[in-house]
Amino acid sequence: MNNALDFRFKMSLGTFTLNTCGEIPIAGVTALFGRSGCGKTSLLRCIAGLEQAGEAYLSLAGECWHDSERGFYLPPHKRDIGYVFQEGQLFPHLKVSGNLLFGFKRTPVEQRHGDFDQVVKLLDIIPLLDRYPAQLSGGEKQRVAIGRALLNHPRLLLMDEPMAALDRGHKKEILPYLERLHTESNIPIIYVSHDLDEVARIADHLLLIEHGEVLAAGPLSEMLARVDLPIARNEEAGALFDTQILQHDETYHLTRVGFAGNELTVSWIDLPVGERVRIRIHAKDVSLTLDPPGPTSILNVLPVTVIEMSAHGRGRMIVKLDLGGVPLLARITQKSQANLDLKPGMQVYAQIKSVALSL
Amino acid sequence: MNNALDFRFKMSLGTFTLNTCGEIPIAGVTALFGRSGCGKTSLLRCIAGLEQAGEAYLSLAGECWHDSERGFYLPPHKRDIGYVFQEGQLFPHLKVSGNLLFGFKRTPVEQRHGDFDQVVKLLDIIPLLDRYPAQLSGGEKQRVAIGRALLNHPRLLLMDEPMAALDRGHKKEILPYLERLHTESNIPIIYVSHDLDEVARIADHLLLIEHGEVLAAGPLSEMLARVDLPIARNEEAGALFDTQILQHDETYHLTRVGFAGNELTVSWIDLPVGERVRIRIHAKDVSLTLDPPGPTSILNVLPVTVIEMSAHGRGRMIVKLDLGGVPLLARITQKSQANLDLKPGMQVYAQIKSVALSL
Amino acid sequence: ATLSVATASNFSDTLKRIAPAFEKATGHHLRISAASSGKLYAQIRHGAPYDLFLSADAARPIALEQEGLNLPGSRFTYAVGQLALWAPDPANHGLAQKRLENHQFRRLAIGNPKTAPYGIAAMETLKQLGLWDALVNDAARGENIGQTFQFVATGNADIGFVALSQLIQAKIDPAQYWVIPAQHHQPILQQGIILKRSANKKAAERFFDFIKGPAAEQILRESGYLLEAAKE
Amino acid sequence: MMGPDDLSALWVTLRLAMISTLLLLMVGIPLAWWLARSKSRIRTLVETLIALPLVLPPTVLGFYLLIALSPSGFIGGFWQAMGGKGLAFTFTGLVIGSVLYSMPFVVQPLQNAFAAIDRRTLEAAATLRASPLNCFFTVVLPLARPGLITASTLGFAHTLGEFGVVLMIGGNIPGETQVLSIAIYDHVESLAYGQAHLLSAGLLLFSFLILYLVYRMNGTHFLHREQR
Amino acid sequence: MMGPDDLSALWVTLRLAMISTLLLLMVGIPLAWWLARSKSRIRTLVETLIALPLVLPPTVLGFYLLIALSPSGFIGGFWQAMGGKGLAFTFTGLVIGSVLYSMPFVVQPLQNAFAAIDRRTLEAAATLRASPLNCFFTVVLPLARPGLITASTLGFAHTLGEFGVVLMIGGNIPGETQVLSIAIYDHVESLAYGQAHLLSAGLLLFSFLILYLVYRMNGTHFLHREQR
Ligand SMILES: Nc1ncnc2c1ncn2[C@@H]1O[C@H](COP(=O)(O)OP(=O)(O)OP(=O)(O)O)[C@@H](O)[C@H]1O
Ligand SMILES: Nc1ncnc2c1ncn2[C@@H]1O[C@H](COP(=O)(O)OP(=O)(O)OP(=O)(O)O)[C@@H](O)[C@H]1O
Ligand code: MOO
Ligand SMILES: [Mg+2]
Ligand SMILES: [Mg+2]
Repeated sequence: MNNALDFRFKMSLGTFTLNTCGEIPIAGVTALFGRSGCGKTSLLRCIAGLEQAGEAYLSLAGECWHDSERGFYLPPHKRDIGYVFQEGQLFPHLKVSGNLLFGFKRTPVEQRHGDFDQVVKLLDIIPLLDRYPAQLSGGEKQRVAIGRALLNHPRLLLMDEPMAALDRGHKKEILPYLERLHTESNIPIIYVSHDLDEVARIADHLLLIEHGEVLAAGPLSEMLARVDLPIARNEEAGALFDTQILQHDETYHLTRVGFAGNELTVSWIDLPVGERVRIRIHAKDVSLTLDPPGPTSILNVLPVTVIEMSAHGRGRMIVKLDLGGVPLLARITQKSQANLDLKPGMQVYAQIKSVALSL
Repeated sequence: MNNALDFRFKMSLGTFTLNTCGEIPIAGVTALFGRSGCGKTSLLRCIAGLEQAGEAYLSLAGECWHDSERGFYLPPHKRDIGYVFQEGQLFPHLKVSGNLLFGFKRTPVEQRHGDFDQVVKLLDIIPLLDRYPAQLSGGEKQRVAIGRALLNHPRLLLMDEPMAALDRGHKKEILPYLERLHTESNIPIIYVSHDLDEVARIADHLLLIEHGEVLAAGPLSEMLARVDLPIARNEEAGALFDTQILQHDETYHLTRVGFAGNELTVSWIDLPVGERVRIRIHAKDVSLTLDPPGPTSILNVLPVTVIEMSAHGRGRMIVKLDLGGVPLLARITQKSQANLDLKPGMQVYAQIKSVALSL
Repeated sequence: ATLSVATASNFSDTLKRIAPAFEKATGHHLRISAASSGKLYAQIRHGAPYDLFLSADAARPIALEQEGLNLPGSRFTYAVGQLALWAPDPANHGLAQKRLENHQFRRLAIGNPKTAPYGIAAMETLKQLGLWDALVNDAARGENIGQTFQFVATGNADIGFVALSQLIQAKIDPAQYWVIPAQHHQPILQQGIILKRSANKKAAERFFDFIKGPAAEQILRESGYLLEAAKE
Repeated sequence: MMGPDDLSALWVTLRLAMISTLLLLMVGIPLAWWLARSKSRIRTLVETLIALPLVLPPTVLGFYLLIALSPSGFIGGFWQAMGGKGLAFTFTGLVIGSVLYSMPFVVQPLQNAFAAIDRRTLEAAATLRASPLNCFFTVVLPLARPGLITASTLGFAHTLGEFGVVLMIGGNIPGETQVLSIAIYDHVESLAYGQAHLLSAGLLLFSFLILYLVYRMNGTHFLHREQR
Repeated sequence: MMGPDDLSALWVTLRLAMISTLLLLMVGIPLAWWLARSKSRIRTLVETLIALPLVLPPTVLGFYLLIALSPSGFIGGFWQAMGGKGLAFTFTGLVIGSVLYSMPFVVQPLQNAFAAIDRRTLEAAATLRASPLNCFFTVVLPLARPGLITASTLGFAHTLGEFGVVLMIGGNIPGETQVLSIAIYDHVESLAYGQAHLLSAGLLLFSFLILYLVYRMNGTHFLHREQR
């Protein structure tokens, strides 16, 4: 494969065995998702070259980084990566500025991209530059760690729960930057998180890990629309839509987007008409009615067809709907299904609160 | 005050000044909420006695722990607290079991409560007991840190973002335990978090911190229902209801709960009829209609009166509704408000998806 | 009684050979502490619990006498040391004396004149031979005569001024050394004193008598020392 | 072979090394802890003074100690005022001298080990009911184990080999202050090379075994464990 | 007052102490790093061997060194085969002896300091393009600063005061191998106490100043900074 990160690692840590193999597209953000202790960090470390698995193969866009069979192993400092560690790992003997510039200074000039001032501003760490790590709060440390990895000008960014200690405000500022990073500079990101919301917001590709093995992998929208995976049971299960901006409503601060012949009204999106944006509709935010509703605060009511229904424990169901050829998920109770007598093939109306659309 | 933790701390750390003063009820869970770097950890450290503020007063239920005026200071090891540190701080030279038992062994026998086996089972750390901290994953470390604090048999539990590294699955198991802890053993908890969802799930009382000062404090339901605070702008803003279980529907796995003359259908709650439970309704999960809706997957449609509306940025509004004397919040777009011509005093119907109720 | 004897290192071996005879003759026991004379002197000034002091020179006993630490009249010369020039490898170069005079060596070892009485004698000898100025700067200087001996014995110096007593003790072939004639230097007078604070003065005096006696004289001669009487 | 004097020298040496090491640790541990944690002005002064005896040749240090230990001296005078008998030329005096001379080798590794302990680990212990003293024994000392081992081995080994100071203030009295190092020295001085070799080899072998065992045990330290 | 011999002794001493300390660090740092990180079987053996010279009295060690340095000895033979001249009684020989004897004081504090560095910090450096060598200089050494200071000061001070070995293998040749410690010793031995006091006082004062400055600088280390 030429435009992917191909990997295969087999390794034991005490009683734990990592036995993974897969392919990660080099464009966009790939999320590693799984329970605590399932092996996310271990896989990331193997990719960075920090762990030398007994059986190992790794190549980035056809360039081999590790091949235990041939006895080839490229050490981490030659891998052009940026790594945000789960536990920070700032250099205690360097000030924040020294930490940020550590990799920066070691990057060949022609390889540098990204701008110091921009990064420190984005991360809100300008007042901290002259402090030692011991003088920072938990979230501040994590932001510095993110900055340090970004300023390493990586070809591949590995992030191990980089936002765990951050409040929503900071997350909201940093996430779009990461998105831009991979769209503008084309830097692929492998992102470990246990927050499906965060994953859904940023990832294009999802790798589900369980007990040291890759349970499933694929484009995020497909993965989220699959009703057979454990994530469907998750509160944040939902569908993804790649849409185009059609029109802005300045009075009410709303934006209309279109996709596959359908239109949706969402909160104001600060991009010019014609731009492509990805929006997400949580299954739990979609309700179904048999008849078109009367006057309601819900702005989006769309005719859909029921494709498939799958009950999962505790009286709940996930209903997969067809919205002009695109799948939409709705989570309803089994009682509602009985009340409405839903069946595959039925025509119903999906109500979607515009404000529930996530960007 | 006799049933509260009274505190007043004034202290400088570099350019940062902590200047807080307040009162935390000794029952239940009090959440400290605020942006990264606002001083949450600093306040917690002052309460634990790890930081000796220049001006300091602290008393727990009338028992003085710190009074800089009188020159009185009770050192941390005499304070009967449990502290979960933001960065774990496990003892590297002790195995997991040694870490867990460190405080346990030092507690006078008659003061011990809580059961080792129960705690390690809950935290899912039984297979780790014989490992050193260096051999644990990030989330595993955090769970051990929680266990260590719980097994210290504290009279007051201080937790600094204890769940930041944990996946939803583990959180779901641990949070109810913490709730039981403070209802059954009456151990008050001060809980730092930047996840309003988590806060709403567990806290009874909220302390909002900004720039080292207490911005607002009060019971959680009141705080969440206030439209003037920055948290109202948060995605997770919503209202809280203390309800009683009325009836179970075994077929559809649903439970009916009642409060102030109203009833709601929610997902199955595994508690006997008559028990009190707290449920939460996100403002973003509430939609409004003028007429009662036709056949719909939404189980809860309740008549409400519009009390107050407050626009906040970007074309959105928070509508405060009266539901038989209890406040309910709905977030809608300004366009919807215009479409429906909403005004205070109007009678409308609130649609609430049962699956959106959080427990 | 047990007599505590502080002895200069170079004499300690000889003393150990004398001790059994003395113990047999008198029933007194000897407890021997060896160190350099300079150290012993300093220790005695600061209250060391010795009964007797056998120095490697005369200067230190005289100094102690002036400080009034000795039993008046106890100071006497118990032995006269003999200096020898040792060149362990004569086969190649001939006699030790010739090698010294012809500079046929890589490294000369002497005792440090500042600290070792045998060093003073070596210096005087070299001066008389007119070699001092040429050799002084390159000579390896031992702190004491024991160290000087080791310089040569280990082969790091190929020629050196040592004590005849050492050569005899080490059973060195006399062909390898030249015993320096007495006229080349001031006599190496090794003097001893009884300490005034000794609690065993009677026994100490008996030891001094014994060391002057024939039994000890025999051992001293065999060990390579001269006697004061013989010198005169 | 080993004479009776050599045997008694061995015994004196072992006693001296063990008692000195014990004392060194008893004095050095609190001192090092204070040095590692204190922000006092005089800390640097004390640090310097502890290292200072090192720069003097041992016999010269012994010479000054001799003066200090003598009844009219600084330490000896105090000792006698306290009802003690003379210090110089006694085993007690030897112990004092050895402790002073080996102090920097004990204090400095300990101080470094203590200073490297994260303050937050101690804070965690405090919130878990450990009093400062309890915390010191159950957290600080185990964490400082490599420093403790280095301090003990350097202190022990240095006392074994110590010689100049001991010779000067001890006076080479068999059974009382003649230690093995002096005995070996005497053998070398008196050309009894065979005996010197024998004793040296014995001392080396004995020390090798002790040191090897100690370092071996230390090798199982948690710091050497597989980390991530 | 100070004679010309004393002055040249001072000069030899300073040169010896500085060169030895430098060499000690140059040999000790890689050795300590290897000891701290290696999982090799022979690690413990090497650790033990390094500490071993300590247990011998310096003069005895000097005696064995003298044997080893002699043309027929282990080191000296090799040296001569390499085209060198005799080693005993030369400055080079002194340096070799001093380095051997002071090695444990340098290696052990360094080893502890290296071992205490979190492997994860080094991993962070590796992901930031630092090669192992670069990482060693920019991360390991700064983090090991307290150990480095201890190693240097103990090594330096011990070489200053070093005496037995130097006396034995140096041969006390003025201007070449006569160091200050021997000069002071000579004064004490030859009862020139006044001069001994003077030189000792000078040496102490000089060392005091150096040590004080070094420790003072170390006091500003990040480890001593206010932490939380
Ligand atoms: N030693 C110090 N020197 C200077 N400033 C400090 C020091 N310690 C903390 N601060 C500052 O004090 C402020 C409060 O820190 P604190 O750890 O209490 O924040 P926090 O609310 O817990 O943040 P987070 O959510 O990121 O953990 C921060 O801005 C931090 O930079
Ligand atoms: N040195 C070790 N010895 C034994 N087991 C280990 C060691 N290191 C890690 N493990 C185990 O390997 C498993 C995977 O660890 P890893 O750090 O990859 O988990 P993770 O998915 O990153 O978890 P988290 O979300 O909690 O950080 C865990 O169960 C952990 O206990
Ligand atoms: O007694 Mo000496 O000092 O060996 O000549
Ligand atoms: Mg992890
Ligand atoms: Mg914090």
